Amino acid sequence: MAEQYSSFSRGGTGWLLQRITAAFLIVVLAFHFFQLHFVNHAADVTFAGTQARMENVGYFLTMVLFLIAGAFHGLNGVYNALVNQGLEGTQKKVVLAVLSLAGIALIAQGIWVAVAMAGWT
Amino acid sequence: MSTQQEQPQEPESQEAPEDPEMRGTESPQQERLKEKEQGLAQEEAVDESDLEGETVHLKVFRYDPEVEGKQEPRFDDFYVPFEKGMTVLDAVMYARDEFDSSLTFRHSCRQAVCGSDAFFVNGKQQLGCKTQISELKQPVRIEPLPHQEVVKDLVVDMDHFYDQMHAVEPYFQQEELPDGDLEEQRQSRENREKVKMSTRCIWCAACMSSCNIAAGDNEYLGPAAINKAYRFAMDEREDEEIKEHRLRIVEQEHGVWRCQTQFSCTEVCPKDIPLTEHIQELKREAVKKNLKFW
Amino acid sequence: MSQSYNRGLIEDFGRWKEFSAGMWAWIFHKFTGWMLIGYLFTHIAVLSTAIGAAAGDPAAIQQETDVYTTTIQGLESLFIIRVLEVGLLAVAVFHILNGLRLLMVDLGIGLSAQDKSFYASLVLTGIITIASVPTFMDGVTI
Amino acid sequence: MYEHDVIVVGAGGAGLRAAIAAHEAGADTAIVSKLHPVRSHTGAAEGGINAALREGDDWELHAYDTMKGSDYLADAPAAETLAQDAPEETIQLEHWGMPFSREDDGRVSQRPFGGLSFPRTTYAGAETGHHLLHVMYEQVVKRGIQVYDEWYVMNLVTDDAADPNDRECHGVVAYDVQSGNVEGFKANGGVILATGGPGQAFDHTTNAVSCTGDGHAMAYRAGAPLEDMEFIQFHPTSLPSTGVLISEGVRGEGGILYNAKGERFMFEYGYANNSGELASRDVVARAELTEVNEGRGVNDEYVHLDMRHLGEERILDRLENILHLAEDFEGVDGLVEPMPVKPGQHYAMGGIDVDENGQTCINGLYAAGESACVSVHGGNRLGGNALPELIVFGKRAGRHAAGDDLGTAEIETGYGPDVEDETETELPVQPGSAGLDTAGGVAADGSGVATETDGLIERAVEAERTRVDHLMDKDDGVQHAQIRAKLQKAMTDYVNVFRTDEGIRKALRVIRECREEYQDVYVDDPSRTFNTDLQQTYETRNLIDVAETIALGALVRNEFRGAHWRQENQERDDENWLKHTLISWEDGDPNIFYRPVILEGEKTYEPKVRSY
Ligand SMILES: Cc1cc2nc3c(=O)[nH]c(=O)nc-3n(C[C@H](O)[C@H](O)[C@H](O)COP(=O)(O)OP(=O)(O)OC[C@H]3O[C@@H](n4cnc5c(N)ncnc54)[C@H](O)[C@@H]3O)c2cc1C
Ligand code: HEM
Ligand code: SF4
Ligand code: F3S
Ligand code: FES
Repeated sequence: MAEQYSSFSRGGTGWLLQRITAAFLIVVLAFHFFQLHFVNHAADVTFAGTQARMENVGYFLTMVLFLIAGAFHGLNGVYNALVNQGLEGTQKKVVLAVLSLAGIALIAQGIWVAVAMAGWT
Repeated sequence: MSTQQEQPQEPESQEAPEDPEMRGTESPQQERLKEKEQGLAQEEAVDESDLEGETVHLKVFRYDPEVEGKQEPRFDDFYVPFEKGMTVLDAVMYARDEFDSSLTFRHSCRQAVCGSDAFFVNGKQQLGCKTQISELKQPVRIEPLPHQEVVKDLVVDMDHFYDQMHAVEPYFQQEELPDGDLEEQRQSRENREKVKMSTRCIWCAACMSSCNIAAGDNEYLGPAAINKAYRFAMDEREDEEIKEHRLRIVEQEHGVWRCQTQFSCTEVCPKDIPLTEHIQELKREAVKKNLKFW
Repeated sequence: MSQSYNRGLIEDFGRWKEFSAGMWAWIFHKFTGWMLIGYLFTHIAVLSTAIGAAAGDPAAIQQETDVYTTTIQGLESLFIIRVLEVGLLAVAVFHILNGLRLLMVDLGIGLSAQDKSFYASLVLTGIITIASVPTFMDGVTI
Repeated sequence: MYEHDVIVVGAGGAGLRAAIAAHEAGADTAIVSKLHPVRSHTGAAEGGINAALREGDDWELHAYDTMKGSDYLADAPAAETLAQDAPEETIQLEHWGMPFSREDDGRVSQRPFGGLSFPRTTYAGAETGHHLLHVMYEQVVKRGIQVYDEWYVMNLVTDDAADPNDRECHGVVAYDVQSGNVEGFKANGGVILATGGPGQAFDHTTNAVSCTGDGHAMAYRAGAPLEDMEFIQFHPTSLPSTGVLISEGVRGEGGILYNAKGERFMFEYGYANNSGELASRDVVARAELTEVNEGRGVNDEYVHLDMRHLGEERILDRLENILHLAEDFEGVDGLVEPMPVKPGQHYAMGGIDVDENGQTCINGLYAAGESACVSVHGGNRLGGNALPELIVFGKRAGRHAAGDDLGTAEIETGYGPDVEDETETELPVQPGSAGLDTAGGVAADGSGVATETDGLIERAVEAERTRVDHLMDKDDGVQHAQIRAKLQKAMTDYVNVFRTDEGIRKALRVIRECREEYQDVYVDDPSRTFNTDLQQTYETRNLIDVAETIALGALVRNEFRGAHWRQENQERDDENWLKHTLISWEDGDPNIFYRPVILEGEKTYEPKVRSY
């Protein structure tokens, strides 16, 4: 009974991270909505405006974290939902792989976009 | 029904019960259930006196793999004379004894302790013997528990449920016992109070039947088995190591993480066990245990 | 149990009329979650025009004629997009509120009020959505 | 055919304890039960387990209380064994994790109970039986003991020896309820019957629908006598529609019984001018029934138990659960209206005649629990004495069947030199077999001498298959439910708390009719799958046999002792009746005889007036 001292077991980590990202998302998502619909109207968004925001390193990092958290939270949520519906074996592995790839792609693309917005290219 | 104790205090004693457990103790759980109960009663109750001398219309699910005409499931109608205090179980027993002796269902104690007669009554998992006909809308639709295979009429296959119950090592495992003749292990009142609700499970499977997750994932331990694990994991008489072992069982793939806090298990449990609460507590315990060694 | 009768899918969702609060919450949360992740992908796709804009003519950016600006403003000028945005807000608000509810449940707080908090999430979502309609619909013509 | 060393029939407290003991003694053990173990009626027990655990108490006091409570019809060695072993067995349950209620210092709680000289009833909330049953089942799971659940045991397999004392039990015949297959179970060591009470012989009982006295009837027909069957405990306050118990606590708190005319009959009609509602159980039960019989019952059926005057606050504080019981099972709100109550059959003191090792006179056949009569309870069981009986004697039977040496038993079983034949009472009808229904063991088939065990079992299996085919193939006739209802009604009308010579004779006549009608019984449900119709038809046959022994015992015992009251002789008659009533089947021809009570064990128990 003495092995397995360090790491989380799979289910537990995913569950905990889902909650932690959720807690984080509440804050940033609310901020995001306010920023882009109430403070600045979405209709008035221009590249220059976007760039002005993105150039701020703090904002940039927040948005990247927002993206990572959102992607993880969303895709992990989807994965769990599928697993809960009884996904098994290879199917499950395939779904996990596809979702992970999609997530990585999404994040990579997102970071690229953000970098472009900040004008650091 | 909001009580910490279904049973009469004790049939035997000549005196009034002394200990608080024998009386009603108020708990949030109880209050919640009381409200639930009242809500239900207002919604559905038919004034009992209106039913006096009337018949109750039952629609009962019928299926038998062997009998022609019953292989394709159907609903049969029964009209049973109403009597004051009649329960769903009384009604189906009447229908069986008077109209159709092949009507099949499990039942035994008639007092909500044997857990044999959980049915799907008007769309909710309930114990037949604990459900008053007068509180139900008519016609009363009675079906076998959903999510379990039907063996015949209202009888479902319970094997899977039993397997899940057995999967959590549902037995006390403390090896080291107090020395000396007739020495019991000590347990604080608080600790017994903590596990009390969890020990009241009668294995009726209503909870498991109501859980969508259990329906989707056959290997999911299900609320009753997790509650059983809780009963031991939280019992201070077992050593810390055994508790860890137990947590490891429930935090497996198909264990506590599967629970999506749907609460339907808690809502249908005839013994008012706060199942969701217990499951959530185990999730936190499991996370805590894992964090400890990080 | 080869003999026994399995009632199939009807078990799961054929009985939606009989679902209780916790189950509806679960279904809505799922639904909104999927919408949100779907939106996240689209959102990044749309924003990807920024790459083109950044690589393009800086003058266009000045005149607000770069792809990014035109795409977004073009989209925003569509009534349907505004409606969808309100929908997105509703979805997000519900998911957030119910997400909060779920986080509380995870912490073992207020379990006995779980149905009430679900209804509260619904009502609040409604209020917030309606309240934000003017802002969202600002400056769009049908 | 299945084969094991020890086969335990029944999975209530007694059966599970027996199986664990046999397993621990090294025997390959299997449990065969018509219900899944956790469905057994032991789960309904509430009050607690009597055991002398604490300073100031000792087993001798417990034994003394038990003997006194039994109205001196218990056998001293039995009562002493119970009292001596109960503490260890109770602590064993604790060590298995049973969630007993606790004191501040963390030790198990005990409470006072009627008839006990020390508060020695160990309890787990108001659901002691539930916990006992589940804890024991958990231990069975832990040990991996084989359980054949939802297998209905139809009969015992014994050989042909003419004298039951020479007979041997080799196994049982059972059918798998789910599939309908009839199979043989061979027991190399022994068969232990732990099938619980026969409460369904009455139409109003606190017992479960499954308490049909199957073990009683099977042992009886195999040749083991039934002992003291006339002693049935009735509880005065059970709900009319279901039989669910309303605790004595209501009366303890000041609840009042009223008849239909609104009279407080306990005083008004002088049943108990001093203690009124708080008079002892049998007195109250008889009073209620008298009211009903004399036309002052509500709906000609029950009386009212009123607690409204206690006030909502007090009721909620002390008796809240009663409100829920009345609401859940009777649809009555105890705060607004009085609760209907009537006497209900509660417990059978008698049972299969066994010694302290659980053995019957038939070799290899054991019985334990409520189906057995060691006899610990004699004429009246004390509250909290049945659960310790399950674990103490369940364990002994299990060990003995597995071959452990428990020493020679002091209690005799079967028809032997110490018995006295019944000669005086003339019976109104010929009891016993009504023709077709004679099959006891294979013996009674008269199908020649079989020596080889497997052959014996095969033939017994065949006999049951034939019986099933017969019942299923028959297209019309009488349905068991009709017969059962008639039997139950007769027993409740005539062999209830209130017994008269004439009434019992009427009951015997009805029982005879039931037997004759049973010849024409058939099973309507054509399916082999989960055919409860078939199972209940079997059970009804057992009920007829058991009911008959109850009525016969009640008829011959013309005295008032313990729970058995006779109008003709309302006194305890120690001169003539310090003896057990035994009835044996004798190939379909019931024979009644008596065996003296053993009042001398390690101590001597002088009959005294039973007053508290
Ligand atoms: C409401 C109530 C309250 C009580 N309270 C107390 C109390 O507080 N204290 C106390 O000491 N006693 C109490 N008693 C009495 C006590 O509970 C019972 O006497 C005791 O539980 C009987 O246990 P058992 O193991 O003999 O039988 P049961 O628990 O009835 O088990 C019988 C078993 O036999 C099986 N079976 C029967 N027939 C067959 C067959 N043909 N084939 C296969 N299997 C079969 C059944 O499936 C079941 O598993 C109470 C009784 C009642 C009814
Ligand atoms: C703003 C704050 C948010 C909170 C508080 C929140 C909360 C939660 C929680 C607690 C869960 C887990 C439900 C469970 O396992 O029982 C969840 C699931 C999910 N979330 Fe979020 N979430 C938020 C934002 C988002 C965003 C932005 C997305 C999309 C990118 C998203 C997509 C999902 C998805 C797809 C699921 C899985 C749903 C399912 O079970 O099918 N969430 N959310
Ligand atoms: S937890 Fe409740 S609903 Fe589930 S099996 Fe146990 S008693 Fe039944
Ligand atoms: S219904 Fe199922 S999802 Fe969890 S809260 Fe109960 S186990
Ligand atoms: S019959 Fe036992 S729980 Fe309903």
